[in-house]
Amino acid sequence: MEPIVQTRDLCLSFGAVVVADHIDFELHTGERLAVIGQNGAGKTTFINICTGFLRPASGKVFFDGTDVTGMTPRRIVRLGLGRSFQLPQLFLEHTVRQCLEIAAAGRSGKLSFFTPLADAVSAHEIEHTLELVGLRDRAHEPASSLPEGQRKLLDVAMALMLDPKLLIMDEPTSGVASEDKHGLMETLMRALDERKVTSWFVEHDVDIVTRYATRVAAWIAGKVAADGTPAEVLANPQVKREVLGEF
Amino acid sequence: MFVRNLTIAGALACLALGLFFPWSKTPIIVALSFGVAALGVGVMVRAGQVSFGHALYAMIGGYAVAMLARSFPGLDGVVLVLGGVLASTLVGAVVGLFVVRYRGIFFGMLNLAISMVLFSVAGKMYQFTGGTDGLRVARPTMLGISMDRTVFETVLLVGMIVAAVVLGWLVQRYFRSAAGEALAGIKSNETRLEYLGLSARRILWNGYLISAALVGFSGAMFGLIQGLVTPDMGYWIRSGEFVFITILGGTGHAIGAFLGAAVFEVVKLFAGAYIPHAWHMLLGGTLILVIVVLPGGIVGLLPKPRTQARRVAD
Amino acid sequence: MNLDLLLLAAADGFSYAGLLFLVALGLTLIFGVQGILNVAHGSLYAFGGYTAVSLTLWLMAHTQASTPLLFAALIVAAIVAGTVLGGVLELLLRQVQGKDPVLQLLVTFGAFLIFEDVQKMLWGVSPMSAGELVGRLGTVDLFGVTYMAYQLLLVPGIALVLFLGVHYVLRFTRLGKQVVAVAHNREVATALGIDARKVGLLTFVGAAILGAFGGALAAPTTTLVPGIGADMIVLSFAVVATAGLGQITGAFIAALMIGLARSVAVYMAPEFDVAVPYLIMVAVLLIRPNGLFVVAQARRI
Amino acid sequence: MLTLDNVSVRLAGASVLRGVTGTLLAGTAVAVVGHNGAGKTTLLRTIMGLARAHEGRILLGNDDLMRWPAHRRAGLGIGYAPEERVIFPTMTVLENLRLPCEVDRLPDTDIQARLEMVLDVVPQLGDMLPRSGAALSGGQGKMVALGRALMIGTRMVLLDEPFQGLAPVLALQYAEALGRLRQICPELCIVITESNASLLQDIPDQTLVLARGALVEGAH
Amino acid sequence: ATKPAEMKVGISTYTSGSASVFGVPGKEAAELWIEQFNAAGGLDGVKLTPVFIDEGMGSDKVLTEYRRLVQEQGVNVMLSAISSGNCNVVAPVAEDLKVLNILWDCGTEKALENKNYQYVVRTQANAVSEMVATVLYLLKVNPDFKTIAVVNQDYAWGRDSWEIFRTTLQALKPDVRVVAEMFPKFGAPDFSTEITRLQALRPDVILNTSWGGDLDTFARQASQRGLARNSLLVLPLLESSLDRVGAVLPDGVIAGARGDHYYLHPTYKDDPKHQAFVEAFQARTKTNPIYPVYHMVQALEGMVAAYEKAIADNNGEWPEVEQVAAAMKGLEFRGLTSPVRIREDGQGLEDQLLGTLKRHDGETIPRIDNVMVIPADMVTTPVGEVSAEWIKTLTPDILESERLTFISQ
Ligand SMILES: Nc1ncnc2c1ncn2[C@@H]1O[C@H](COP(=O)(O)OP(=O)(O)OP(=O)(O)O)[C@@H](O)[C@H]1O
Ligand SMILES: Nc1ncnc2c1ncn2[C@@H]1O[C@H](COP(=O)(O)OP(=O)(O)OP(=O)(O)O)[C@@H](O)[C@H]1O
Ligand SMILES: CC(C)C[C@H](N)C(=O)O
Ligand SMILES: [Mg+2]
Ligand SMILES: [Mg+2]
Repeated sequence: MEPIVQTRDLCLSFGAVVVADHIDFELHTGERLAVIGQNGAGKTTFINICTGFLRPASGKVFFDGTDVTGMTPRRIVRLGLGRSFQLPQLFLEHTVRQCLEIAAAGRSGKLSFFTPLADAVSAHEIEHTLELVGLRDRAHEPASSLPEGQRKLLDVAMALMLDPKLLIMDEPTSGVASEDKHGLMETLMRALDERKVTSWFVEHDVDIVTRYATRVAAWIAGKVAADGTPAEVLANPQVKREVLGEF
Repeated sequence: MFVRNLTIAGALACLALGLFFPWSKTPIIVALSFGVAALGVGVMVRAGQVSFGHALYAMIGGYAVAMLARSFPGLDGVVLVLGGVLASTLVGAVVGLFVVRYRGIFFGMLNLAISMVLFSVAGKMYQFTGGTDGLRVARPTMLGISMDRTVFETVLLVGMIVAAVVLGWLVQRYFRSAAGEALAGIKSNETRLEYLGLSARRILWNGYLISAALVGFSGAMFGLIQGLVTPDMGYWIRSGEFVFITILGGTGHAIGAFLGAAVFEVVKLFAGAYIPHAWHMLLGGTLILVIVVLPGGIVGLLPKPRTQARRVAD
Repeated sequence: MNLDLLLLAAADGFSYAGLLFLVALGLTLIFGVQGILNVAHGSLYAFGGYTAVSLTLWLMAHTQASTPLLFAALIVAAIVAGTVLGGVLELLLRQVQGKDPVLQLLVTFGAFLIFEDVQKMLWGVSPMSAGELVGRLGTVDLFGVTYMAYQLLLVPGIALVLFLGVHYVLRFTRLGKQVVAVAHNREVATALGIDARKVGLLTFVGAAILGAFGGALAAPTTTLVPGIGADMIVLSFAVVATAGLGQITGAFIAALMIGLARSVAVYMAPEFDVAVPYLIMVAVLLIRPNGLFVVAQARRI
Repeated sequence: MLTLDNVSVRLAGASVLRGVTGTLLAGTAVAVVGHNGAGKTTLLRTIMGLARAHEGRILLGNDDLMRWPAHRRAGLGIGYAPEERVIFPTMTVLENLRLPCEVDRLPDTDIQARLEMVLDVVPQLGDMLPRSGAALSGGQGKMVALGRALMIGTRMVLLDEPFQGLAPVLALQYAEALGRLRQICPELCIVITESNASLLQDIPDQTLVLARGALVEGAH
Repeated sequence: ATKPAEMKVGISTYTSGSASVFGVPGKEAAELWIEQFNAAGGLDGVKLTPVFIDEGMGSDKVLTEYRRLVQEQGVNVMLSAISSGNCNVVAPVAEDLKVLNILWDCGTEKALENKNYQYVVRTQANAVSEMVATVLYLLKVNPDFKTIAVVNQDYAWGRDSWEIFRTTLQALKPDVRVVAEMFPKFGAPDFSTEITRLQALRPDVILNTSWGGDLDTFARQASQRGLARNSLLVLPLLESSLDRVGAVLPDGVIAGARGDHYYLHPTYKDDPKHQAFVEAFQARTKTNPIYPVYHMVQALEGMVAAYEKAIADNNGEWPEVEQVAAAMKGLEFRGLTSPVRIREDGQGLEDQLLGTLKRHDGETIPRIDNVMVIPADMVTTPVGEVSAEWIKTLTPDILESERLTFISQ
């Protein structure tokens, strides 16, 4: 079957730092990809390129069969992409609930100028998502008042509201209390399965990777150094040395 | 609820004042038109963008009225005002396409620059615009009825009050609607809007249209009641006054614009009466004071609706 | 229009650009270091001018008013006006430090309104001028056209000197380096031991003096009336925005462009001479959204 | 050397550090690890006085740092290399290095001496000195930032995520530099933050793990 | 109507901005004259109180203030305005508010021409008389020049006066070439670029009808840069700036006074009424009266004359404002210089004085010498005709008229 994301010979560097070094990469529908790699290896940047936030210096990006190279994130999102961020991107001046409502209202692409926001979206759907990420009791607080961990959750939840074909999560659990991490991943993954969403998440935490990923790719200095089943990749000597820091 | 009562009270007060002191009709209409202008500027402020050139649209609204009245004598007042609104909206649509690509200081400066261009051209194109002397607006018929001065002023007053209330209400609806909240989203996070599949520029452009239309309307009314339009209507200081009123009133709620305008006028009258040569000073002082003590503007003092629960540190 | 007319226009353009640059320079410095767009900067121009006139008139009345003395008066006027107003502004702005830049900008707008009236109270509302110095410096002939040496040589000369001067200071002196550091990254500068507040105050007053000096230099050739401040500030906004906020060399180039374009316009399209600076600004920003001399960098997410 | 006593910081309503307590000894290298957003940078910024702690004390030796304004703390011998390098582009590398000392009004001879020392620690800087601060790669930037921190940091240096964005080879060089540093200035206290502990390998003598702004006991 | 205790007279003039050097003397004149008038018993026993509006605030603020005076303060005689722009604005409003408005200084003929207003009159000449007279004088003293350039303020007066001047010139001397038309903005603080351009063009004649601070600045900068060396300066309003800038101006510049107003007026300088007021004014302000002073007095004298006529017609009763307005038409009265007659269309007929600067031995300020007083009827559009058309009917033989004679001091 054809890949939902595919890149051909993707290159980009910031000044001297090469962040994407001739990357050919494919992600298939139904996969659960975990991306690991050192800080600054280019994981986030690769996501930024694939989602249209950055233009590649050279190379092509395909999403769900269409060439999206150089498209704005907006248009790629319209094709069925959802993304959460390493540094949460929230409407800090809105309440948690409003953040989700805006996301839901935006889904149709048309925003009403008259109907109050709350009436423009399905309350039930909002409730359900709030429940899912456990933000129900903070629904009416401004997003700015959330601690980092919950900001992350809200960030993911907003992406989820779009019910995308593919959900990319940049370090969804970083900043989330280690004891809640697994619970969160459980619910997230269940939700994704229900909705048949392909997922791709960046993660530094090895046991989360082993537990939830069907496939792992290791980034080193702008290259995909290893790609395969968790077992293979985590066993790869270069990965051991340069990413996991074991010997 | 509170806001509704406040609105009703305000409207009645304006009406009563106008009827008992006929000379106050004109000032009240002018004040309300400033309120509507501030409403327009407020739309941009919701998106975190402050325009130092919006008086441009008041000027366009005014000149449109004057030029229409001149080239088609006998055109009805209502038509003239609509013409003014249309003109400013069209210009807003075009200029908007360009300025919505900019943010913050540059957004402000660009609007300023564009307004200054038209301001100075209006002052120079003597044949068409009457130069710095401006253009007269002969009193038109209203809804087909031609009326003498006092009646005309009363009609305009009532019209203006109604318009102010309706527009205020509509804009408030807009603020609370999906489009309005998304507009506010531009202030805090455009990247997220993009990743929700929404175009920040498109949203801002819509807002820009609305604000241009509102300011244009205020200009048209101003021109009608004054019977005169001049380039000063579009000078940057006037834009500054609009921003001033907006911030004074606060953008938390549409009514802020009118509260701001009220305070603005009162301060001006007071200064005019007691310290005639220092009214700028008083205004400036008020502005600074408000910014320092209540950054949310006057509406910050109104009782908060539930959704704006105070922020809690976790 | 033929070449020597162009040269003549240029000659006027230079002296105009000179004044414009001095004001814009102050404005852009303040923005660079404090991140504030100072609307009240126009008042500095006005106060500088009025102070200069008062001082000149006083000297003429009470001394022989030798030419150097008259010139010194301009500088003194600038320093006095700049220090006083600059100081007041800085104090006001402390109240809103770290707040939304828009609010900061509005505070300066408030200050501007206040200064307008103070100015009227101090110097009244009828036109003032003190052209003595201009006469003293005599005239220069260029293509059979008589110019005042003051406008043709002195003003542009001073502007150039100050441009180079400011460059030198920022580049090579300890204070200069601190200013640059603070402008580039206030926080890290502090971590390196720089007192950002003090540096801020110094630049602010320095910039204020520059603005006032612009006014003082203009005083002998122009007639001062209420409102010149307001006209000047929007112009220098155009210069600063065209240049790219915080760009000194940029401001210099932009001031030249605008100064020349404007005086050429007086020959070719008099209707547009007032509009020209803003047209240039809009045109430039269309092509380079952050101004001539600034490159945008991507936001990190 | 440096004592943190129940330090808590709140930024824009979010509490970022919660009752951080600990002692950093002279002559040791301390790693502060934790995920993105854990509060590492904030901890360093608090020590530098760039973020205000709303409770707790920070003692340098035994005088209270809190009493010193941020810009005086460098003078006390604390060097800081920020996460995003911040090399001043309009100055040469040399000027960048000298800046903190000049601000501190050190006599030129001392500055020279320190410069020598820094070049011993980070020889790569040697041929960069005349280059413009704008013309540095991310990795080189990190190197310069380290050097600049060492110029003024006679008692301790705070390095925020020095390895982030460093290509492995540079990371290696950087690690070596730190090794040399420890030999040349045995008394120095080095604090390194890193969101990926494994990169530090054997450098630290002590590791503080931050999670959501609080210290977690023991390394993971 | 019932006789009021006091009568407020609204007066608009420039008390701020660059034009205030011109407007303030007008204000002082009003205060002085009204003091004297009240002291002498007032208007049928009613004392006058002036209320001033500052035209420097800009047209729309003037209008607001104008309305306030009439509607709130109940003023029903207004003397307004100096600026033609403002006249065009207030005239219709006055008609609308039903107040008597005396255009006391503004020049544009458009304010009245074919408007047949009931409440609006002008107690002095208009731009047509003033400009045609200027052309006549120019051609008398300097019959053969080839090129002319103009620098006028960019508003009604500057534009209209040039329009009239140009058409007149075409009628009387078609071969003159216009080499530059410049309209710097009203109140411009600096004319360097304009002057440079003029010097490059070297026209034989340079016309500048500006006034107030603008004229001061232009005159100063022009003479500093020796503009008069290659071109003949024609400044129809110079009389109003003469004491301020005369010192720097060379002899030979052509000066006018919008009307036959000059404190050294050859025929009136010894006239007792004129002399008395001039002295009183000098004593009060330490300056010589300039023509806005004369226009102000003319307006007040006219108003009073009309009131007295109306009271008489109203057999002693205090008149309605309509009656006063009616009395204004056809009124004949005298200010400080030649008598003025107000035509049935409300336009005043006022002679025009022009001359050439000449220093009398040892004086630093030149005098207006080689004076010619041009009779109003020769240079004013007849009632009902359109000025633009009427001017075209002028022919060069008007220059031969023996009524155009020079008087020297
Ligand atoms: N100015 C600020 N206002 C509000 N919150 C802030 C501010 N600065 C930092 N934070 C929050 O404080 C938390 C700690 O930030 P900090 O930069 O110290 O984390 P960190 O451990 O350095 O992360 P990284 O590994 O990405 O450098 C983060 O959640 C961040 O969002
Ligand atoms: N907008 C930018 N401008 C300049 N350099 C950048 C930019 N964005 C990222 N970089 C650099 O590119 C490199 C890769 O950054 P990226 O965020 O992709 O790393 P990462 O793999 O996501 O690391 P982490 O695990 O810390 O998230 C880093 O060195 C970073 O400093
Ligand atoms: C002072 C006068 C020359 C004013 C001029 N008459 C005008 O109409 O504006
Ligand atoms: Mg990342
Ligand atoms: Mg950090």
